[in-house]
Amino acid sequence: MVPCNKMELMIVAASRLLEDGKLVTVGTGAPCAATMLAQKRQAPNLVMFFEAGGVAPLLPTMPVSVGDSRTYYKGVMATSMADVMETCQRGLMDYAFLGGAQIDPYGNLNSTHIGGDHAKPKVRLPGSGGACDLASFCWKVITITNHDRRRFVPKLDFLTTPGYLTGPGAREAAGLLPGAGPFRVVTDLAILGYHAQSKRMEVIGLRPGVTLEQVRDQTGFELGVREPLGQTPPPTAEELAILRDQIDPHRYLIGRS
Amino acid sequence: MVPCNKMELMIVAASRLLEDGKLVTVGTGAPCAATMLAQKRQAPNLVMFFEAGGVAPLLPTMPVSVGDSRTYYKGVMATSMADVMETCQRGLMDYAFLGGAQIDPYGNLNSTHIGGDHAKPKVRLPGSGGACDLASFCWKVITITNHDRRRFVPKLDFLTTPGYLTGPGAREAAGLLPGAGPFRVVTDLAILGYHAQSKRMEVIGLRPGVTLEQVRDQTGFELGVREPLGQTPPPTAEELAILRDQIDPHRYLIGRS
Amino acid sequence: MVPQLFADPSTLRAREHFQQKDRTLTSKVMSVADAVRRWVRPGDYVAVGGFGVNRIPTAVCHELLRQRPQNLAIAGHTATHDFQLACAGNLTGRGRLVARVDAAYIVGLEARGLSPHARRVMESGEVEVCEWTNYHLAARFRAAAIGVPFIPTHSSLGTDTQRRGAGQEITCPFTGENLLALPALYPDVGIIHVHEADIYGNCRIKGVNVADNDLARAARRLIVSCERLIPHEEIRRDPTATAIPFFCVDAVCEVPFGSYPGNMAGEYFSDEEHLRHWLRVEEDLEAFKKFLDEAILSQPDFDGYLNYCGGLKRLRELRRQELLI
Amino acid sequence: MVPQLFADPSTLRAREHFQQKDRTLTSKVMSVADAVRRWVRPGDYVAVGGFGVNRIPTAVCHELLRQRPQNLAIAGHTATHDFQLACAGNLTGRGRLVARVDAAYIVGLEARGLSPHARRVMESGEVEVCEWTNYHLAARFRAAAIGVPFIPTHSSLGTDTQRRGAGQEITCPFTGENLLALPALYPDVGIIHVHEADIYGNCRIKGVNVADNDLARAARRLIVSCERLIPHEEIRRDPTATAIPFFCVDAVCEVPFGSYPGNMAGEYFSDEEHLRHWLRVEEDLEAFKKFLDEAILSQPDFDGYLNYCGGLKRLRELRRQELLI
Repeated sequence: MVPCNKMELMIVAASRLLEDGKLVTVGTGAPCAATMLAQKRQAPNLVMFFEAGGVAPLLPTMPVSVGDSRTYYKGVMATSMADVMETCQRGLMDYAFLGGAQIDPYGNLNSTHIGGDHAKPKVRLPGSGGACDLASFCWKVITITNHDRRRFVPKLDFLTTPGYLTGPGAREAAGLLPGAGPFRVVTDLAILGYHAQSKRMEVIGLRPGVTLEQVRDQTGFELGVREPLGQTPPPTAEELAILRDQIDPHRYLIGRS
Repeated sequence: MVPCNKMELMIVAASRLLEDGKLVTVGTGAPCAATMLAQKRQAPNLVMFFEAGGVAPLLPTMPVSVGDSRTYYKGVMATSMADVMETCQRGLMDYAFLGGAQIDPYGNLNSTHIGGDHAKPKVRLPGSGGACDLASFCWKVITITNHDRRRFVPKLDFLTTPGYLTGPGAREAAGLLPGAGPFRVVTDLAILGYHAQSKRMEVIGLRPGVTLEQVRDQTGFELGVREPLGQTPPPTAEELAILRDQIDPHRYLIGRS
Repeated sequence: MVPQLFADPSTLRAREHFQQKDRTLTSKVMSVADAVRRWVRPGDYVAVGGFGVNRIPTAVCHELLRQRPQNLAIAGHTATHDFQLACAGNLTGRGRLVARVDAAYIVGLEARGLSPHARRVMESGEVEVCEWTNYHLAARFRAAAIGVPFIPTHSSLGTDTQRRGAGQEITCPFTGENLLALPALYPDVGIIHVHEADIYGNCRIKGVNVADNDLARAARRLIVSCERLIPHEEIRRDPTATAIPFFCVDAVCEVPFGSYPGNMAGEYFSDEEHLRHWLRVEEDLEAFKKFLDEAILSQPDFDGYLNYCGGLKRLRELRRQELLI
Repeated sequence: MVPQLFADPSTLRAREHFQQKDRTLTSKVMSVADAVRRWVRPGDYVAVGGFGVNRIPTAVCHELLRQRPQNLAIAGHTATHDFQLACAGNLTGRGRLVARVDAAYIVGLEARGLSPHARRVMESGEVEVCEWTNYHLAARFRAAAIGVPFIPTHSSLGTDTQRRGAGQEITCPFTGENLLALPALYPDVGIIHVHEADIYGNCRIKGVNVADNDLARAARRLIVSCERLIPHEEIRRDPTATAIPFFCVDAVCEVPFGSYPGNMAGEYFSDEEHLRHWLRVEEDLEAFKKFLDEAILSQPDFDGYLNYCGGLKRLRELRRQELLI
């Protein structure tokens, strides 16, 4: 196994989830790197969108903002945010990458506030941005996050962005569009999915050297397991080489870990 | 009085209705000519729109279609139909010119069918086009038409485009936006407006040499009069010269009359 | 008769379709004949872009006449010569091309007059009609492009256009205003003509867009004809100029003068003489059938029609007219 | 507390305003100071264009800080440095610039981190908050631009974002689908930065438009700053390129580098170093007040700020970064 850090591990794992010929809305950082890596390997026809309006750029460097000029550098279209979001709403967007300060057992995300109340929060966070829209519209939502109990909580301080809400049937009951929603959570400890019936988060693969107990220790709620639970294959030398040499040569992102 | 034909008479009369610094949506033919004439006289800052998306062209010739390339020749914007219609809907459009095969006492227009029934009409006409939208949205709707009993009817075969519908309060009751609607009817015999209370069509000016009786003869419904009823001043030599020399030098339009 | 919807406004079912739609960057270049054969089916709801005779996909409309899929529904949005062409598929001896029409503007050619044959078809009772306005249909395409089942408007309340349409009155939950809800219109097939496209279907349009940006996004399948193919690299040179992205597009057909006898901004003006000829020849049904056969049906492709109409000489004249030379 | 609307979604009242709005082709060129003095009033609802730090009207935001009209409502749409600038008008000794915010994205600067001072303001309880999403606010501008009191969406149902927002659930009259009605948002003042404008306010934007086409149409009053004025004739040379027409615009301010420290596509990249400095200096309120005074408040105009930040030398570097040289 080639030595690598947590960020590299997560980027590579996320990149493997992306199929060719699909559309994906990304943010800056790990989601963008994962998509670039997928494009250079199994998914040359994977099309990258940015919510500000950039479509299918040939990224010269990693963007610093979802709306900066890199996000449509040699793109096929530079359009409006509404056009991108509406492409998602009418069912064309296969993947979206979303994050948050907290995630609960149903994949709901909080990026609005921590502690206090809404009018006078302890920590005010940015709010939904486009996350709540993308989670409402896109077929498969992927979250990349460090794995710890502060993030993996039984109950969110604020449900900014819908996962499966309160469980089976809840999205549909609320009026959200069927078939869309949470798909995977990629962490430094494991890859997680959602149980087909209960819609609760469950472990589907462990990082090499990580035990199920360690994962459960870092998770603030009960965590099921999809059997047979295996290890996720570690990043290959080729994947790491592309990531390090071509995608993030200045280590802006992978140097953070 | 300089000799002129009916078409010239109507174009000049219509052009005088248009104030400077306003926006107007026009069709081809007389409305377009009237607007061009107004721009060359009292209203140099009158801005012409075409419903297909042309805004403020410097017309090199009279357009043959509301969507042809003349309608945005050296224009300030070539946009979408929705953008033009929505500019009207949110209240920016001062004038619209609309016609129809039939007009009733409340300024409602029919351009859908004559005779028969809707499923199997005697004469199928184009339908609303953008007329029903413009009459719903624009502050002052002007109709230019020949004056005869086939056109000025007590009851339309089909109410395509709203005037005052069934009379006072009817637009508001239906949900149409207040303050918009019929303004003037310019014919070869007279200029007509609408009574402030009853909302019925009334004569407000007669062509030189035309009597009120003649107008009533050619109108299929009772027609009031706004006192004092005067004659509309005939086209001036200047107006006719601009129309004939600059606006329609090939007499495509004014040659028809 | 209660007016009815000719197309399903449900977001849910539109999404099921769009989820399956191919979205790879692969060449979609094919002939007009292949595009129609592959993407148009009997009973389809078809929407044609452009406005009046301007930037209409004439070549593809001709191919519909030749292949004549039966019982189409048509979006009669700003339709003039394109609607004439659709109606030429009815009462001319090979069944019924048009079975239903959402009528906003049909049978007329603006100031040129009414089409005798389109009237003949529409007055025969063999076509079911639902009334709308030009903006209604533009807004219905928009709702579909947005991915919602309706969009509200203040237009047409209290008219027969509303009563013979299939909108629904609703009350604004914020203001109490009465509004007309316009149902999303997802055509089975959209057909548009553009100035430039690459082989994947990324398109540029010059001049007024009319409703084509929304129509292209709303259509379940989309056939694009273009004046010229351009290199993919040229699209990437100026992404701001792209009006329609490749993932909306199913077929790209290069057809120079593909909007003739219509007007293509910056390329050629409309052939008013030929359009007058159409209106005249339509008056007599037998003469019209003969004309259709000679001018269109017996021609192998659109080039044949262009030659029939005067060929490059005539096209050069129309180009000069367009450029005011 | 029941979430409330900070702006009136009524079409009727918007129309009363737009009917009166000046729509003559007259020069609207003025200084940023004059534009803010003339068009922004205490208590106004203000919406700022661009996305993140990209193509934001920094110069006009600075002028809001200098003149500091009190108790504004702010559309927190994709807001990053622009929201930092707005919050710099609170808790810094000259009253309260921001009283209410429609929050879709606030207090963050994307991957750069959270703004200590924006957090300070938002955590103080002195700003009333209503929650939305980025698309919600884009769609609310769109509804206003369309001239309808709401637009429906399938987004956010069942979330706290919805519960702490002010949308209303409605049922689709065609499909029975449950939807969230988003109320039209007509800002009292829109502020956007564009690449090119003529003296009347006809504007061109390169690259992503974000929500600015709709915002410009929705705004009751609109202040445009531009990188450069261009001749009116240049606008008329290519009407397809016009994104915003003159009749939406009330002030045109020529401000080269007017989006600094933001990124202006094709012109200059964002000054990441300076943005990091902002985040650092905000940590200590007194230091931040001193910085604001030196960098912005004591400067006569935006050129002063540019010089404070390194002047043309620094701008040339950012231009090279943007052009990948």
